[in-house]
Amino acid sequence: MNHQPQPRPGDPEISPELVENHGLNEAEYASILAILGREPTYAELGVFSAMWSEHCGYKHSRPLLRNLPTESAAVVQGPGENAGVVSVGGDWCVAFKIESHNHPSAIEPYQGAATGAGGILRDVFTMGARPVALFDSLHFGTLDDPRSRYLFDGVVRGVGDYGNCVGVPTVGGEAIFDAAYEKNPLINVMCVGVLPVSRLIRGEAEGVGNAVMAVGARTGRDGIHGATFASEELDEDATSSRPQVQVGDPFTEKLLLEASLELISRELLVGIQDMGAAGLTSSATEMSSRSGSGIEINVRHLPVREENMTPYEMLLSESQERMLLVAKPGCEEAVQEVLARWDLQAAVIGKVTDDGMFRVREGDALVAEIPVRPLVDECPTYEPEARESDEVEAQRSRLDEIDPEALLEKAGGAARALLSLLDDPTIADKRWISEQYDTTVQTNTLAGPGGDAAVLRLPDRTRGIAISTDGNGRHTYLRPRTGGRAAVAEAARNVACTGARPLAMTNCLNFGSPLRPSVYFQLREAVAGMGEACEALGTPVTGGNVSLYNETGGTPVYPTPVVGMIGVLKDISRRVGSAFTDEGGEIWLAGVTREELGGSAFLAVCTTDDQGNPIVAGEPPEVVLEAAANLVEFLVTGAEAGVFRSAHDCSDGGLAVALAECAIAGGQGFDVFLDRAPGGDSVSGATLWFGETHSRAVVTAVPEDADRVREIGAECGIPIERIGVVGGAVCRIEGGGHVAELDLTRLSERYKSAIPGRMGSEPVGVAR
Amino acid sequence: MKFGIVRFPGSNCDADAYRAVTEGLGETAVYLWHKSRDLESSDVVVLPGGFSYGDYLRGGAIARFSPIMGEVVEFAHNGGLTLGICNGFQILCEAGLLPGALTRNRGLRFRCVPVSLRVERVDTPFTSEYADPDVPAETFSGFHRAPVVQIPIAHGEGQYTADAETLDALESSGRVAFRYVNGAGEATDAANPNGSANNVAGILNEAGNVLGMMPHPERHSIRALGPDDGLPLFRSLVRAVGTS
Amino acid sequence: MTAAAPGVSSGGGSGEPRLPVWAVEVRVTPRQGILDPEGQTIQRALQDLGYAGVESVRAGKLFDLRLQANSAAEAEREAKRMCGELITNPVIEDYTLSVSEPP
Amino acid sequence: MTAAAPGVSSGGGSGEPRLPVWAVEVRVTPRQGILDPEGQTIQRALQDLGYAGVESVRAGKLFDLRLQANSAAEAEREAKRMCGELITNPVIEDYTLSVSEPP
Ligand SMILES: Nc1ncnc2c1ncn2[C@@H]1O[C@H](COP(=O)(O)OP(=O)(O)O)[C@@H](O)[C@H]1O
Ligand SMILES: [Mg+2]
Repeated sequence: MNHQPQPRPGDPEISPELVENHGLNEAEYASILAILGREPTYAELGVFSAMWSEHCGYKHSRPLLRNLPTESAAVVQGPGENAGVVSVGGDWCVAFKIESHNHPSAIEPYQGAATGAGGILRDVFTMGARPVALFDSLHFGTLDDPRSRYLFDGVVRGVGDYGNCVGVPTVGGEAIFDAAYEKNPLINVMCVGVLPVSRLIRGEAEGVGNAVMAVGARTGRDGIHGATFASEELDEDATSSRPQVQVGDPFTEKLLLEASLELISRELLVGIQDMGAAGLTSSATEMSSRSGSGIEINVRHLPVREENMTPYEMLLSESQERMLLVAKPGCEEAVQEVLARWDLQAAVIGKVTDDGMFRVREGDALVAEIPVRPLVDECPTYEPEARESDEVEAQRSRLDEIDPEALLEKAGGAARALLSLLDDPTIADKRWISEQYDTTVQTNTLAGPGGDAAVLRLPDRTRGIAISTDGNGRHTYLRPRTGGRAAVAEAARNVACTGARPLAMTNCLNFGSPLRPSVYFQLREAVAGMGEACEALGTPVTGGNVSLYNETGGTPVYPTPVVGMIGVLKDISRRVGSAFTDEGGEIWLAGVTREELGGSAFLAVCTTDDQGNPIVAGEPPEVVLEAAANLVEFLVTGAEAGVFRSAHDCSDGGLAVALAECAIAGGQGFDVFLDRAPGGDSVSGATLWFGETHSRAVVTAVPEDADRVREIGAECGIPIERIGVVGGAVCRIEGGGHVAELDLTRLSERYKSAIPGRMGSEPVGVAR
Repeated sequence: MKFGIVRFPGSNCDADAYRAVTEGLGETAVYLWHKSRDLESSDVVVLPGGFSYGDYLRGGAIARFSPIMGEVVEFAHNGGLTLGICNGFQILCEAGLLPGALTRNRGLRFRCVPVSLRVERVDTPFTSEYADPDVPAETFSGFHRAPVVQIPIAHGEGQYTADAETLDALESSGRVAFRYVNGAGEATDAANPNGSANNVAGILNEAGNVLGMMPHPERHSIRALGPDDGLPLFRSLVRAVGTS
Repeated sequence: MTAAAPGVSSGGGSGEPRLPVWAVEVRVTPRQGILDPEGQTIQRALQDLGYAGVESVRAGKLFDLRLQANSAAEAEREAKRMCGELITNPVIEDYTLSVSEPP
Repeated sequence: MTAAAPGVSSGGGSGEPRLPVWAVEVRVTPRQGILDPEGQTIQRALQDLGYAGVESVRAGKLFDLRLQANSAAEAEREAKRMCGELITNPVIEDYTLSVSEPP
C-alpha cells in the first residue's frame, strides 16, 4: 500500500491556474504545501479549497468575531457547534442558529430557500433539540421589479413548503424591500429547538475505532463547491460554473429528524453532524477536530446517487438531507435498527482514529491524508484595509442643510406620509407571507407572526420563549457601528415587548466583498457595535453565520447584520401583545424622542432627491446602550407586574406607524397628542411623527394603573408620558403642528393590501 | 376511552392530536405505527395531518397502502369511529372510505388561517357537543345545525372535489359535516379558502362513522393556547363511545 | 376557458382573419443529476407494492397548450419562447415539445 | 438508486436472466370538468406577457418509468396497473401512456 496519496487516473494536474480556480491564493497554497510536506492531490486541493473558503473558514471575519461576548450563566453551548444552546430554566434548553442561503436563492429561489430551511433545521436537531420554530429574514429588491417579485414568491413558497412538510411552524421573520438587494437578495433562516438538558449532544468524533456512518439521502453531484460558490460574488451569467442546484426533500428531512432524535434519546451516539456546506469533508473534519481525534473514511462505502463519482466529488458534494454520525461502540446494529424503522439507510463509511489525520481511501487507494487541526483551525485569516467610503460620509452630512418640515410638506403632509409608510411593503402587513406558512403546527404557538416577537409555550406549560429577528441595512450603511448596535437593541426590545427577558442571540452578517476597504470597514464596525450592545444588554452571541461577497456588478448590498434573539417568558399567562384591545385604555410613550430623522423609512419612502431617488441620508439614530437596557427592563417589569395591556416598540416609520400598527392589530382606534412625548417639544414635527429614535415603546394600561406605570418607568430610568387613549373607529394624531384623523378601516386597508396588491392574487410563474 | 392516533412517517400533527386528547380532553391516546397491524383496541381512530409519505405525488396516495390502513379500513367498515384531519382526510378519500378527492387549493398557495365553519349537523358522533342547549337549533335541509365555530386550516391541497352526482348525494343525505362560511354563517365564495365544491370543509361516510375534514380541530383544543372551538368535536366522540 | 373548435381559432366577433390553432404538448423533466424526490418516492412505493421490475421513475410536468399560429413552425417557435420565459425553469428543468393539429 | 444501463436490466449478481427494459411515458391530465387552476394561471400569465394567441393551457403530470418486462405489451399492462393503483387518481385524473425502447 502506498504511504502517500497518489494522483488518481483522470485527475487534472495541479497547476497554478487550478489552484486559483479553487479560490486559493499563492500564500494559502504555500501553507498547504507546508502542512502536507508535498503537493496535494486533486481531492486534497478540493478539501482545502472548501475548508478554507470564506464560508467554512471565516477568513475575513474570524478575527472580528473573536471580540463578541459569548458567555453568560445561561449559555450551555457557545459558538463553534452546530447550534448554540442556552438554558431557559428548569430542565429545559433552547438550541438555535441562523444561516444564510443568499446565493443559491438568487439562482433558484424556491429550492434555494427550501434547502436553506433544511440546513438550519439539521443544525438544530443534531444538537438533540426538537425544532419548534423557524424564522425567515428576507431582503429583496422592490416589488416593482419583476425579478424581485419572482424571487420573493419563490423564496416564500420554498421556506413554506419545506417547513410545512417537516412540521415546524414558521412563526416570524422580516421582509425588507429595497433596491439595494435587487440583484442579490438575502435569505436568512433561523431555527429554534427545545431539548431537555440531558439530551444535549455535540458534533464530536471520539473513541478510536468507533464507526463513522453516513445517513440519509444518497450523495449526488449537486452543490459541489457550494461553499466556495457562496464565497464569491454573484456573476451575472456564469450559469455554467454554478454548482448544480440542490433540490430539497423535506420528507427525508422529517425522517432524519425523527430518527436522529430517537438515536440521541436512546444514547446510541457519540456525535452527530449535518453534512452541510462542504458536505462530507466539513462534517468529518470538524467532528474530529473538536475531539482532537482523526478520522478515516472509504468513499467506496458512501451511498451514491450517480454513477462514476470521483472521490473529489463525493468529498465535496452538498447533496441535502445527509448526516454524519459516530456510533457508540457496539451500537452500530441498534443504530441501523432505528434508521430502518424510519426507512433510512446508514452506511458505515469509516472509523475514528487517534492520529489526527483526515484519511480518505477509495478502495485500497489512498486519495487524501491531511492533518485535521491545520485544515480546520488554521485557515489563514485576514484583516484587510478598512476605510469608510467617501460616498457614505457625504450621505451622512447631506441632511444637514435640509429642514425636516420642508420634507414633510413635500411628502404631502403628515397624514399622506403615514399612509405612504403603511403602504410600503417593508412596513406593511406581512400576512401575504405568513399565511403561506404553517404557524400553528405543534400547538405551542402563543403569538405567531404579526407582533413584535413570536411567543411559544415550552414543554413545562408555564414558561415560554420569545423570538425576534431584526436588522436595519439602511442604518448600518449610514453608520455601521450604530447599525450593529441597533440590530441587537431592536431584537432585544422586540422580545421584551412580549414580557420576555432577552437571553442570548445568534446573528447572520450579510455583507459585500471584504476585499473592498469600504466593506471591510462596515463589517468591522458593525461587529464591534453588535458586541457593545450584547455586553450592555447581557445577551451573548452563541453562534451565527457570515455571508460575504453579497454584491453584483461591483455594488455591494447594504451591510446587513441580522440578529436572532431569544428571550424567556417566566409565565406565559403574563404575555403581552402589541394590539390595542382595551377601549378606554391609556396610551403611554416610553423613551425620549430626539431629532434623529436620518436613515428613516420616512426619508426613503416619502421623499425623493432631485434625481427622483429615495433619500437615504443623515446620521441614523444613535443607540444609547443604557437606555436600550433600561427600556428592556421597563417592558419586562411592566409585563411581569401585569400592568401592560399592550406593548409595541417604535422602529421603521417611527411613532406614528407604531400607533397605527397597534390600532390595526387590535381593531381599535385612538386619540393621541404627541407634544407631551418625552423630548417631544424639542424636535421637529416630522421627527416627532416619523423619527426612528431607539429605545422607545408604546404601551397601554388601564387608567387605574397610571401610577404603577409611572413608578415602573421611574424605577427603570425610563422617561414616560401619557399621550392618549384607545378607542373608536378613528385614529387621531396631533403633534408637532400637524394633525391627522384617519379612519381605522382606511389605514388597515392600506396596510393589508400593500403586498398582495403588488404581488397579484396568483403565484408568479417562472419569470426571469 | 382510548384514541388511537396513526403515525405515518411524515405525520406532523400526530403530537397535536395526542395533546388535544390528553391535555385538552383528559382522555387516553396511543400512537399507532403505520407498519403495525394492531389498532390496540382503540375506540376512535384518528388519521392526523401532515405529509404521510412526503405526499409529493398526491396527499395520501401512498399512505393508503400502509399496513395499518388495512386495519383502519376494516375498523371503519365495522362501524368504528374514524376521524381524518387534513392529510387524514386526503388518505380517507384515497382509501375509498370517503368519496371525492382533495386537490390543490384554488389559489395554488398553502394557506394557514383561522376559518369560520358552520357545523351542519349536530346529531353525529363527531358533532353532538356543538349543539347549544340554549339556542334553538336551526334546521337546514331537515338537519339540525349549530352556529359558527373558528378552527384553523393549514393546507396546500384542500380543495374538495367530486362529481355532481356525488355532491348531490352528499348534500341530500346530509353528509356535509362542516362548511366554510363567513362571519354571518353564509357559505359565500369569499369565505371559501381553497375553492372546495359547495364550500365543503368536512364530510361523513354513508354510515356516519367516518369523518374527514380539512380544518384542524386539534389545534384549537387547548384553552391555554387560545380558542378551543375544536374541543367539542373530541368531546362528542367521548360521548358517542360512552353511549354506544 | 372553452377550447376552440379543432383547428380553428375562436377568433373575435370582429371578423379578424382566423389563424389555425395548434396543439402543443410540453414535457418538462428534472435536469440530469437534479434530485427528484417525487420520482424516488413513487419508485419505492411501486416496489413496495410488488412491482419489482420498476428500475426508475422520473417525475415531470406536462402542459397542453392550444396556440394560434400561422404554421406549425411558428407555433413551435412561440411555444419555445414561452417555455424559456415562463413555463419551465431552465436552472433545474429540461423540456421537449411537440406540435400537432388538435384532435 | 443508480439507473440501469439503457436497455439492460441492472439485474442481480445472481446470474438471473435479464429482462429487456422499456421506457414508459405516462401522461396525466386533469379530468374533464375538474378545475385546473395551474393551467389557468399559466394561461393568464402568458397572455399578460403578450402571448395573445394562447387559447388554453392544461397542466398535467408526466412520469418516465423504466420497466423490466418480457415484451412491450407486458410493460404496458404493468404500467396500466400501476397507474390504476397508485400513479393516478381516477376521481380527478385521466392518463395515457406509451411504451418504447429506451433511448
Ligand atoms: N418573512 C416573514 N416571515 C414571517 N413573518 C414575518 C416575515 N416578515 C415579517 N413577519 C412578521 O411580521 C411582523 C412585523 O415584522 P417587522 O415589521 O419586521 O416587525 P418589527 O419592526 O417589530 O421587527 C413580525 O411579527 C414578523 O415576525
Ligand atoms: Mg417591533
